[in-house]
Amino acid sequence: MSQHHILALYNNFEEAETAIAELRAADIKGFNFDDLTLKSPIEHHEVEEVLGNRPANVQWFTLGGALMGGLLGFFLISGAQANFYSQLKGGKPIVPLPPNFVLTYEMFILGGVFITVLGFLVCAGLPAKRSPLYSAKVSEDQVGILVKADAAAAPTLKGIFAKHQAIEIQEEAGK
Amino acid sequence: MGKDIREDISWAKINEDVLRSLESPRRLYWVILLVAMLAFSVGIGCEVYQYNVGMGVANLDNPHVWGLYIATFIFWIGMSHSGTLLSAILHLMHADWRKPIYRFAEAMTTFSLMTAGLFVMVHLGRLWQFYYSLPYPNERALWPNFQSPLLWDAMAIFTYLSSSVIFLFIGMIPDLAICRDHLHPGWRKKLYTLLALGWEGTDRQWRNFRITYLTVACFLIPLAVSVHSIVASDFAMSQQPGWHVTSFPPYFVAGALYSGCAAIVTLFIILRYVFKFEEYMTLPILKKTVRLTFAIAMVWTYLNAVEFAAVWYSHDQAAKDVLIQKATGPYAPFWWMMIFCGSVVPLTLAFKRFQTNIPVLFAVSLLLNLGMWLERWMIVAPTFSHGYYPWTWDHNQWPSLIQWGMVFGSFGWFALLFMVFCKVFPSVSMYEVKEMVYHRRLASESQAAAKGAH
Amino acid sequence: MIENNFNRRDFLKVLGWGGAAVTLSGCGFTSVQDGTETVVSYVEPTEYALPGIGVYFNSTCAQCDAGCSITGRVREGRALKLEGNAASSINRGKMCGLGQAGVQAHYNPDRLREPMFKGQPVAWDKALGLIDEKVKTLKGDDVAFLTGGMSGHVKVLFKNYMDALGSKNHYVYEAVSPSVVRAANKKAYGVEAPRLRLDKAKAVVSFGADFLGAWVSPVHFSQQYAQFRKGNRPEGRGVLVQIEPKMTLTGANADRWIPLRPGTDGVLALGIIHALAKNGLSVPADVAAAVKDYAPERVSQETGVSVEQIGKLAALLKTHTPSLVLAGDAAEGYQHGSQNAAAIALLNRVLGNVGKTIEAPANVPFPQIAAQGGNRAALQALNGKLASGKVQMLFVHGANPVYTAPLSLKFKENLNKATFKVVFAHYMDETALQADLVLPLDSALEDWATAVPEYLPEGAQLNVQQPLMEKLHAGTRGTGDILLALLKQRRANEYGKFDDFYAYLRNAVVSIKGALGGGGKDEDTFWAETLSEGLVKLPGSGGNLSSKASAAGLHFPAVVEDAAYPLRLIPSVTANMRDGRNANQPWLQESPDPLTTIVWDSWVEIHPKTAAKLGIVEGDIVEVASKSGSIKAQAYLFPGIHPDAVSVPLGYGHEAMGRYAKGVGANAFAMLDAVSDQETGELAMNETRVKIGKTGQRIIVIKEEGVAGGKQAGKKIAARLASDKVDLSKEV
Amino acid sequence: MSVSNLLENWSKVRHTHPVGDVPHEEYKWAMAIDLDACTGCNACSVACYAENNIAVVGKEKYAHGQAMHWMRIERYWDEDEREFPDQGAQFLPMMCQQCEAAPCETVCPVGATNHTADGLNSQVYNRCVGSRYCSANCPFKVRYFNWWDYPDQENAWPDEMKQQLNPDVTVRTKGVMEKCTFCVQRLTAAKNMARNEGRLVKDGEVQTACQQACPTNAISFGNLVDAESRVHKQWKQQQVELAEDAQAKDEYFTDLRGYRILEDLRAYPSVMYLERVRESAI
Repeated sequence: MSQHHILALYNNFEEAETAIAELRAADIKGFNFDDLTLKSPIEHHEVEEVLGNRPANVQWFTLGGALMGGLLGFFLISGAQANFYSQLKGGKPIVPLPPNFVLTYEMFILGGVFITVLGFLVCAGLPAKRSPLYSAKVSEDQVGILVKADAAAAPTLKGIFAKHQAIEIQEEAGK
Repeated sequence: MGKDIREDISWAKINEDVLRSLESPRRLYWVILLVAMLAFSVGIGCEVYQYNVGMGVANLDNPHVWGLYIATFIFWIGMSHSGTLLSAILHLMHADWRKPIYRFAEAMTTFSLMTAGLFVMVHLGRLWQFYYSLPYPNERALWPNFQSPLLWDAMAIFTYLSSSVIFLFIGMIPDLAICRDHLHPGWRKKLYTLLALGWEGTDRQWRNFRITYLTVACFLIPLAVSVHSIVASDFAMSQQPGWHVTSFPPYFVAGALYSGCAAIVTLFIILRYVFKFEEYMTLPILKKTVRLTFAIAMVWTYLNAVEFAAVWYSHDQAAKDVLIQKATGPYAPFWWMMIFCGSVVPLTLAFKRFQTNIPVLFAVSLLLNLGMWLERWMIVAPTFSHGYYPWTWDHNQWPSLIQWGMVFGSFGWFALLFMVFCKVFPSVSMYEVKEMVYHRRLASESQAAAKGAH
Repeated sequence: MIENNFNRRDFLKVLGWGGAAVTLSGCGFTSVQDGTETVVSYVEPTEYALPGIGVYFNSTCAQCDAGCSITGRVREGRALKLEGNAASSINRGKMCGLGQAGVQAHYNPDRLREPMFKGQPVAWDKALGLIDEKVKTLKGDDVAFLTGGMSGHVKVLFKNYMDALGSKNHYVYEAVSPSVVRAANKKAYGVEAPRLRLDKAKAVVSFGADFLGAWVSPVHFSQQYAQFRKGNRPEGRGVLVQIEPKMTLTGANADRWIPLRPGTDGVLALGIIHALAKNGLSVPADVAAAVKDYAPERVSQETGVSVEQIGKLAALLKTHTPSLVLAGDAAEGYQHGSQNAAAIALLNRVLGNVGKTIEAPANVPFPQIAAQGGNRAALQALNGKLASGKVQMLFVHGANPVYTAPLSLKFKENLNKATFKVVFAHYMDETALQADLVLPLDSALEDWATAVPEYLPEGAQLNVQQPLMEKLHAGTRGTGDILLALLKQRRANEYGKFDDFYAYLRNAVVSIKGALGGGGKDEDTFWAETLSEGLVKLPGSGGNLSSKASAAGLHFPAVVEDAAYPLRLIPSVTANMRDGRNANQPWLQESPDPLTTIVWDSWVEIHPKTAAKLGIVEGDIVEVASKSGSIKAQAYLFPGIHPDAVSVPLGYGHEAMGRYAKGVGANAFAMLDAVSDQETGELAMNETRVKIGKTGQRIIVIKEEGVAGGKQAGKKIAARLASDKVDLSKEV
Repeated sequence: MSVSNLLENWSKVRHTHPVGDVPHEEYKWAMAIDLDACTGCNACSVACYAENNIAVVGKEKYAHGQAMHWMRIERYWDEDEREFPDQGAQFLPMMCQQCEAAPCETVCPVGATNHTADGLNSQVYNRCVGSRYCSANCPFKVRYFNWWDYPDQENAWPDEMKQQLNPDVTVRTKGVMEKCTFCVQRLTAAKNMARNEGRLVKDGEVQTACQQACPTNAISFGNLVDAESRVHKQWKQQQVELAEDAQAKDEYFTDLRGYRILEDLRAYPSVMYLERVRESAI
């Protein structure tokens, strides 16, 4: 069964929201609600409620990254210092803890930030190729709803989009 | 008093206005760029000379081994803190007025850190061996000394700089996508296409974007505090009178935020004019920034007083001598100038009529930064001239033109980077301005609805 | 020490080939790639140049006349550092800064490298030929010799050459020398340089003798001083009182430094005798009669020393016996300098110090090699003779009279009345510039010589000066070699058998080995041991010493004020610069003067009170003008000087000599008035009166001292205890 | 640099060396300078120039405070405003105090200045990048920075004078810090010789250049661990403890005169000074 992509553009978020709500309520054969993507010029917090519980897992990367950075920092530094018998600092132990904690702290943050960003790229699927249907309008002021569905479901979907005053509906046959 | 950003401004116009800043600035832009390049070449020339001949050309001596390079290093590190303040702290506090101006503040953070890094380099006696201070694996198992606050500095600055660059970049991705979508084809479009990473504004992207942005912002705040605390540790961890002060870390952080805010006011005024951002960088925003600056100025003044009082009532005679020396010795004019610029001049900001008076604010912000630069110099130099060991007291040291040249050049380098950035990338965050006006409209509508219901 | 039973000439030849080649390598920043040096194979190392190992050779320091024995560290054929030779009774392994700088005299870049005739380089044969031609045309009396103090076999050759020429005109000149005290000693004790035993004295009262800094034999006296100060010696810690108008290094180390009015030393000495007699010390009747007019009140008025202080001094000297009273530069530099010295000798006699702390020096068994100390009167005598045109030809060695002669003597003009002037020189100094023929000398580290110091602290001692390394410059020659060549011109039959001065010296020393204590040894062993030791201790002692000091004829003129020139100039002899002959050694220029901490320049010491009166502050360029000349130098406000005096260091202000000396500071010799001590005819160094004026310029004084100006800001940095608060007896 | 090494030797690397719980075993070089014997003659300073290849900087650079004298003689006056300093001056030879807990060591970013096992504060010229933090943190200001390329300065070492340079001592290039080393080249040579003979260096076997020159024997130098050494006996007799920031003897009146400068900063200097004595009767 061939898949079709349909992009509907809306002038404002309220209209898009009602369209999504209807799509969610309607049980359309050949269309999985998870295949719906909202594209917007700004972030809408309300989207969570409308789209249902879609996961965001960046925080786990953060946790892992920060812990890894901290541990790496401490053991890298202390491990290096443990060989410092010829680089003694008078009045200080060979592995002094306070300075190492300072550096561990920095490494903790460094690891956290780097891995968070890595996590962001992974979770958000970036960098990515442009999706088949994209309108530059969504980076300006319009809200887009992109759905992927069986060809059979396409007319139904288009109907719903149109009902909610979609400015423009684009369709493309998927591969 | 000027108007704030219109709530009904069309989003397309926001795009159009901001994108215009990438095309045609006022003529002053080119003047600034030219002056910056000239200043930077002066700095380069001084460094080439110093590199070849030796640090002696800076007219430093034993024991007065640190001079303007370190003072200016702290100054630029301090400058960097305002970006984080605006982008991270105010972000967490949901202060939406930050949105039009945080981008350039964040850029300021990045570039002033890069400038600060240069000062560490030019300060080194053997610049060509600077990599000895990096922890790189080598066959001799030689590592830098992890106990040195200078190494903490290096580590903290590296972390801060890379995190700031990342933060700046991440926050700019949606705007880069706008640039990609709306600019004419050309090398810049290719650049934006590459940098936008294929951003489409999907719900998944936005969702993760929000968490990432928030997380990095959360990291940046303690990081920024730690960076300047560590710079303060360069001094506070030492044993020298005038440096060995417990209150130095918060004092440095306050000073950093202070000079950063003052610099934001300066750059705000310049950018507003040069890129015709009157509609976005509005006077109410300026007013808020100015009030923030005033508040921090008072915090700094207080911490200054705390430091003096702590020295004065301690039994540390050497530290007391240094303080007296600052107030009465050869550095006295600069020290009093610092007090004047840092604590007296900001009092003008308490007056409403000055809070939006652009010429006054421009002058005041420059004076504040002068005061803050002097503060750093007054931290570094007098301790050397009047340390523990009376025999080596040296009140005659005066920085050579080479040192001044490099300080001067650093402003050129900073301005160059900053101005080029503002021309190449949108210096006002378009998507956040949209968010701002969107949420304001929602708020005022719901307010109107509530009124209607009554 | 390495056993030196080898042929030294061969060793030097080896070094000449190897040493010069490796001299440049291994000093850190030159590299083989530079191609500036030849790689030397160490596959067959010589016994004496061990790669990487320093070997030590003993020699004698020639930086001043004290005659310290040194041990030079030599590595890869280069002399690197000089250290004291512990075997010498003079310096016992120790050295002063001046001596340390001896290597810089050797490696000095401004050394003369070839003979010069009227400004043009000439070959040695030609140069010596010129002398030969000239002396042939002259009578012996037309030829004069001006030399520094000398001793040993070089002195012998000099005398012999003079004999050969028939000249009796030998002027032995030292610009800075204790010549008046020397004469006074001769008068009082019968010897010029009696042994001074600080180590046995319980108290030392020094009238301006800077024995720790620049007087006679400072390294030796410093060691005695260390003994003297030891709390755990039987006599207890000694007390040092220094009486002088300008604080010297010794004054700075005294328990009490007493500034007295310049020139009144003798009055004070007699006043002390008067007070001692009052205190019950038995004083010979003639002395008591002579000092009866020197009641403390009068003495106090004349000297500026308080009555109380005079009483304290007398009390100290009475309880601390034996004591030692010294007369130094500050006491002798007056028209009545001899009187001052005599009064001080009288004080020693009254205190019974003679024979206890003032002992007879050892006899030098060979008077022809004994030291002949220079004096200032010699220059004046020569100057008179030059002025009258009686000197046709002049040889100058070990002196720089054009620099050290006061301008008022007009020495330079008179010198040019001589038609042929030969100067033996290390540098193109002021005198060499006036010479017709300049003969470049080997440095002290390249040359052979022997020396008998004038001041002999224990037994007599013959010091050997031997080369530590091969010559740096092919065109220089040793003094001995030049003299030998000159002697061969005149007395070929006598000296022809010696190839060089080394051969002569070896022969001369070995031939008297019996008298030198080497009777039982064969010649080679004796010679090798002598070189290895660097000195030979001569048997024999000095015998007893008694004082002939008398009170007769002591008379002190009233101090005459001169309203036009209200201040007294005290030219100071500093440990670094002395008479300026070592001014081209940068270590000495950069070594701060101990008291003012000034480097690389002259200065004028003024008491802050005087300065305030004249409106002078530190760094003002002031003009110090005497009747005979003037200098300009920076003012330094110095509390350790009498308000009626100013002091300028000697040795600066060279107009030639080399890159480190030329143009540094001002020459204080030039402005001295030509006033002499009435008895000895010695130039009275402290008799010059000056006035001071500001020039309006002001500079920052370049000195080691910082803005704290010698204050410790309440910190315990250089701490001090009163002697009654400390128990020294148990110290290690 | 392995973690297992760190964990295995954890207690060892947590020792506070050397003033804490690990005393010096074989050597601890230390000095005692008797200010009563010191006459301020500068011989030590010049000897130091000769031994350690110290550059002569010349008048102009001296004026700029760029002199390199590792050992400087300080001259102090009494501060009671008398008309004349009639009790003389106070001289103090000041050089690197080789502190046991040296403030300079901890702050060097590259670890160019370290503590050696024999208690010296070492300076590794090759490692130094010239941040000058060590000098900034030195209470005594006895560290000297190569502001210029002295070997190439016109009159520091003309070609002839280069031949005087001690091959055992590095000639420092521009941009590195230097300071008194206690003549470490001599110490190393002496220790090697002793080790070859299977023993420790005996007292008097090695002398620093300044000690060797000092005409009044004011400077004694040796191994503080060696109970036979003069320096050990002096420290002991004066009741100065190396690892104390205030000496027990100072709490009550004593007639001893050993002290260390700026002791309360807890740098634990290795140089003990003996107070100058002035006769109270005159």
